[in-house]
Amino acid sequence: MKIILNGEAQDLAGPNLAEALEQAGLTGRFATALNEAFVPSHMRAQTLLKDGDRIEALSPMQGG
Amino acid sequence: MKIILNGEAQDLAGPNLAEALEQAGLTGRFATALNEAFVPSHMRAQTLLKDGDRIEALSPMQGG
Amino acid sequence: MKIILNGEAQDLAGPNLAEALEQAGLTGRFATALNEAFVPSHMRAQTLLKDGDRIEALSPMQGG
Amino acid sequence: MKIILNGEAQDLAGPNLAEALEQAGLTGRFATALNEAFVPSHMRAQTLLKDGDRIEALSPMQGG
Amino acid sequence: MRTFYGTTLSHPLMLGTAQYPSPAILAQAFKESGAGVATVSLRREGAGGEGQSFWKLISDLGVPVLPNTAGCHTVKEAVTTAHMAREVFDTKWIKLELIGHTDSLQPDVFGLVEAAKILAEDGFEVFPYTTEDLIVGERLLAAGCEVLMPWGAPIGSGRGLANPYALRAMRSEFPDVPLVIDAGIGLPSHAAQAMEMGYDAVLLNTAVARAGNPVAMAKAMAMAVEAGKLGYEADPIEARDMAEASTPVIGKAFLT
Amino acid sequence: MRTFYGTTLSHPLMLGTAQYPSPAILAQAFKESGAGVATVSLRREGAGGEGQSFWKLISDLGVPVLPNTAGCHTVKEAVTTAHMAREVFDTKWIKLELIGHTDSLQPDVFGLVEAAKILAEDGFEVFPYTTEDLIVGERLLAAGCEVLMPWGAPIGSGRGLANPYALRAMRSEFPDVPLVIDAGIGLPSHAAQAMEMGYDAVLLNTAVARAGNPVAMAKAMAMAVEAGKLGYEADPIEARDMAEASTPVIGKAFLT
Amino acid sequence: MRTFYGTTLSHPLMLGTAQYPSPAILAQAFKESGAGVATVSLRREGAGGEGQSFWKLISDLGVPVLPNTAGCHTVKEAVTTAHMAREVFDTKWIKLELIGHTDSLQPDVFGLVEAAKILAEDGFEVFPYTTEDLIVGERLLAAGCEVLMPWGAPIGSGRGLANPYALRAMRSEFPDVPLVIDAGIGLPSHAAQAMEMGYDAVLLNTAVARAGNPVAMAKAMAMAVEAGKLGYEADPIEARDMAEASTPVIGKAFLT
Amino acid sequence: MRTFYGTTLSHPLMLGTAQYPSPAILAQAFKESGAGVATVSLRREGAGGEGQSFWKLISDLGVPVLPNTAGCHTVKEAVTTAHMAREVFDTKWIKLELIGHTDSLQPDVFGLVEAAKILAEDGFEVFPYTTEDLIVGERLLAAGCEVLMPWGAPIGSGRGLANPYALRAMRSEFPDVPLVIDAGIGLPSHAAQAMEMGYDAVLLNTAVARAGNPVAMAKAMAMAVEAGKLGYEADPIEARDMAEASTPVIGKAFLT
Repeated sequence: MKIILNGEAQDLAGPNLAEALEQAGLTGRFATALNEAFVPSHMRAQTLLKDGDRIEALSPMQGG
Repeated sequence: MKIILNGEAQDLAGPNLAEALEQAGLTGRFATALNEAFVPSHMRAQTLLKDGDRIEALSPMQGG
Repeated sequence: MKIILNGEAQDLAGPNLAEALEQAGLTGRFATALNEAFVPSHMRAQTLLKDGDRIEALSPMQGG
Repeated sequence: MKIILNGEAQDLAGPNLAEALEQAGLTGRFATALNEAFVPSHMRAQTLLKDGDRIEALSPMQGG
Repeated sequence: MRTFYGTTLSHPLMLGTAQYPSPAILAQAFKESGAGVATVSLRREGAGGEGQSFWKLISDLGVPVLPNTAGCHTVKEAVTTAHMAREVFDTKWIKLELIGHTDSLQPDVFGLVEAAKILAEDGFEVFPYTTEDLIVGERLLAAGCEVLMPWGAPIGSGRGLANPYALRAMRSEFPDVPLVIDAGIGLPSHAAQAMEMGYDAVLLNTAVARAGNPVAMAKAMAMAVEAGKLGYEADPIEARDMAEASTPVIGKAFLT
Repeated sequence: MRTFYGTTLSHPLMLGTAQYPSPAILAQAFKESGAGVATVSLRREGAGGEGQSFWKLISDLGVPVLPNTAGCHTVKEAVTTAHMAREVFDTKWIKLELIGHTDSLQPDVFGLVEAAKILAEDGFEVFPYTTEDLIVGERLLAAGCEVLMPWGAPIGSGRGLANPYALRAMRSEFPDVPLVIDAGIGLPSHAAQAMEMGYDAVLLNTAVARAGNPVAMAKAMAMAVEAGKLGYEADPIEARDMAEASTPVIGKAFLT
Repeated sequence: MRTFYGTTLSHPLMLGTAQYPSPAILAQAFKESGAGVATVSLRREGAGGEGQSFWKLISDLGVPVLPNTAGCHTVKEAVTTAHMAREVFDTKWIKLELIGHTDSLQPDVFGLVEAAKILAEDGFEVFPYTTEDLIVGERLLAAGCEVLMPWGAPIGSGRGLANPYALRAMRSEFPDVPLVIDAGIGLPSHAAQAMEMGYDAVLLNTAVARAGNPVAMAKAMAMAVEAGKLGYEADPIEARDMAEASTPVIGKAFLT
Repeated sequence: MRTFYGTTLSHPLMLGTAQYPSPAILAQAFKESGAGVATVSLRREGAGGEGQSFWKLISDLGVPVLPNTAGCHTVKEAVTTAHMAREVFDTKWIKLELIGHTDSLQPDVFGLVEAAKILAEDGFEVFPYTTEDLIVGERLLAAGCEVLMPWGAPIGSGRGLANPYALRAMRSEFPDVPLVIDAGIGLPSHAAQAMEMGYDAVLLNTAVARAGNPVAMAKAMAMAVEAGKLGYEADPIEARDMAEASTPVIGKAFLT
């Protein structure tokens, strides 16, 4: 299905958030939000995706 | 009945705000509040008082 | 003779400062210095010039 | 003879500055001025005193 | 030209009426200064009916009256006071003071915005006494205020502008909004500085009323405000690091 | 009241005559501001006889003329220029400028004292352009000066008073000497501040002549100087750390 | 001694991690300065997996990490970002930035208080980036914050403390609350001044990362912060108007 | 790198030795701060031979000693004192103080230049306590001085730099001359500021000796001076009017 991941449209099978992230090749340390709502890592597997969902996967970065 | 007028207890007959103010000898330019709520001058006559009511009658004064 | 008047070489007959200034066409309100020394206006006529003398003739001007 | 040493009148035999200072019991590290003029230490012995001379003998002190 | 709810002031000095040695001196201070607005308040009538004579006095000043809600610490109190003021002084104008802190008398910006909204919706023309906070300013405008009155420094402190940098930013942030420096002025140069920054008016009281000679100080403040305004409009020179001769160098004599 | 060599100025603003867009604007700037003194200089006559028309113009201003020795770097040069100025402008007054440094145009205090002595002994009434240095000030007074003109900031910089602390000390050091802030003023508030410190006059030029609207700025500076003077005389309030309510607290209603 | 949610910092300098020429220089800046806290953020992972290497880098710094909500303009956005940060950085600490204005990056004090309440109730230890407004400070404390971080000046401006007077008032208003000057620092003297006012820490980034030599500037800032803290604790002399000889007058020779 | 008559200081803090609670505290202040120079004076020996024990104490400090001519009001007095100091302290260095004014203890720049010339010709290495006057500075250099020590503010006032603008101009005017801010420092941030302006050292005494904890303040001043120096060398960012985000904007999540 069509998923907007970090602002870019991708075609990901899902069906859940955990697998979709894996399909997108995301690894390492990051946190996720689905449709602007935080999804804790332990909830990713049980969070099902639907077409058009928006995922943000954020990593540590420089900050002031 | 007992009325607190500008912070001081007075015995005023009433029955309404307009008459009570007259009984208290208040004249000239002032605005009134009954129990911390504004009462426009044209409403004073039809505003009945009850024992223990608090009246504020305020006049023009210096201000910064 | 050769006279430097206000920084410019001129050929003036003289013989004195007063006449030299007249020959240079200087009129109106100004003060004079000869070879960097002040010469009061009443002394101009009796101040003889020699070749190479430097005259400054200064007029009123804007100032801060 | 009468000598003003550091602002105080004293009776010192002299005859020279070096001996006068010794008579006054001054020891250690200090510099001397006689009648407001500096006298180097090596000149003290050959500097004769006269009655009423003013001696300053100054030592190291706190300063800003 | 920026107006105050459609009113053009006769003079950009807004002058308080409190703390003068006498009513006569107060009246003369206004007369001599030509101040464009008089701020007033509401209090319980005194035994001698001072309120009535004061009303007479300010009516004779012939300038718009701006009642305040001085001393109010809650929205309810400020709103009620505003209503009473509107009736007594017969004006829609209200200087909205909502004090949040006793030592600094600084505005409670939360209650301020809330009260401003209530009053604006009720037809008041609100002059909010606020800080230099730009976001608060935006909220006040959104609440219906058409004037902002940031403080220069705490009321009565006479310190002058505590944060000119932020006040300058406020001026450029709200180019179309009438802005008034309210409180903290101590000297004429402070008032002039406020106007040089492009502010539209200055509101002060203590600096005049508590001066040794209030009438003279009122006049001094009025002149300073005008001077600052005129200077701002005259497009001042830029400050520069190095000197530049004013007297022309060209034509200088050679005398050495 | 402090006078300038016996002369009481009609106005405490001393205004320069250089750098104006036109003679007409210069004349109007003086007219509108009512400046009390006009500073001028001496230069080689131009082709068009500008000097003569300028003389006419300043004669018509009807204010005392203060010629300067602008651009002079040596005692000899300054003294000669002063003599020439005395004859041309027919006045004993001389603004003694002895420039010691090209970038800052700051006075050479050594040459200044020397030249001041020579000129004072020769009957001049010297207005020395000096620094805030108290010792230099004492030397200038000892040399015969009866006026001191410390700089506010470098000429033409428009920065305002660079060292108010030292200028305040100078005022209290010389209570009986007429003191003028000369140079560095950029805004009306700067001029007002100088007078609030108790100075007797302010001398400026560039801030007015180079403003977008010189006539308006001249007026603004004149008003600011008056405002500062009036404010100083009116005995201002002391600045304080904490706030103090201006509106009376007594009689405040209970509305919560 | 004031602690940050029970944590005593190893050093009162809180240093940002952005804008350095290279990760190596960033690491060295922390090493040389001994900064006590590292601020970080959350962003979308880059192609090269920079996020993972950055995580490694800051883990090795061995100092507490303070994630921020930089760039958030709404409460919702800030709260969500805080939750994500808590998971990624495994800390309850959050530097709550709620930007209200694009040019000044000044905090939106309304959203700030709201977001702070939500986060505090959710177990976060909130470090709010706020203004010098005392009422806002009270609201933030009431919302559950145990630290306040007023700005010195706009982020990245390097201007130093824009309103020392108000910041001083804030310190005395909240004697028991850890206070941090956050943003606006440009020079070591600015950082020292903040600590001399009794602040508990200084948070800065641009002044170090964008300096010609970030490592040296980091060290300079660290020393300045310590110097200011030490100076504050050492009970400084009062500033005075008049001079006072340091060298003893007694015992002075008579040599004239 | 600028040296002081060929000597490179171990530390850019020059510390006075007067007014400490006790000799032990004085010694510890030097030890803890690592100050690079100790200033001293000459006085009549006390009954207890304090001079001799003081000599022992400062000899043990292991830093160059800089004797002063504090309290001298005439050239003759200063020159004689300098000669006596050279013999007692066995150094060519002399801090030339020629006081011209009792309240401000400001230097008499006329006598200063004269005395400097006499002493320089006599082989002294003169450290003149002067003002920010550029012309005086030039005269002192011409007189043989290879160091200039402008005041920050009057001795013992603790006010910090009264005229940073002029002091900055002095630094750029004399790029190759070692410059020391002498007197007026009250807080570490003042000392840091002086070094940030590119000055080579700071000389202070009262701020340390009269602090509640002189040892701690000495250390604070030493750190502040180093911080300012390091910051200056690290090429600081320019102050700017508008804010600029430190945390990167790119990669920011979309969460609203």
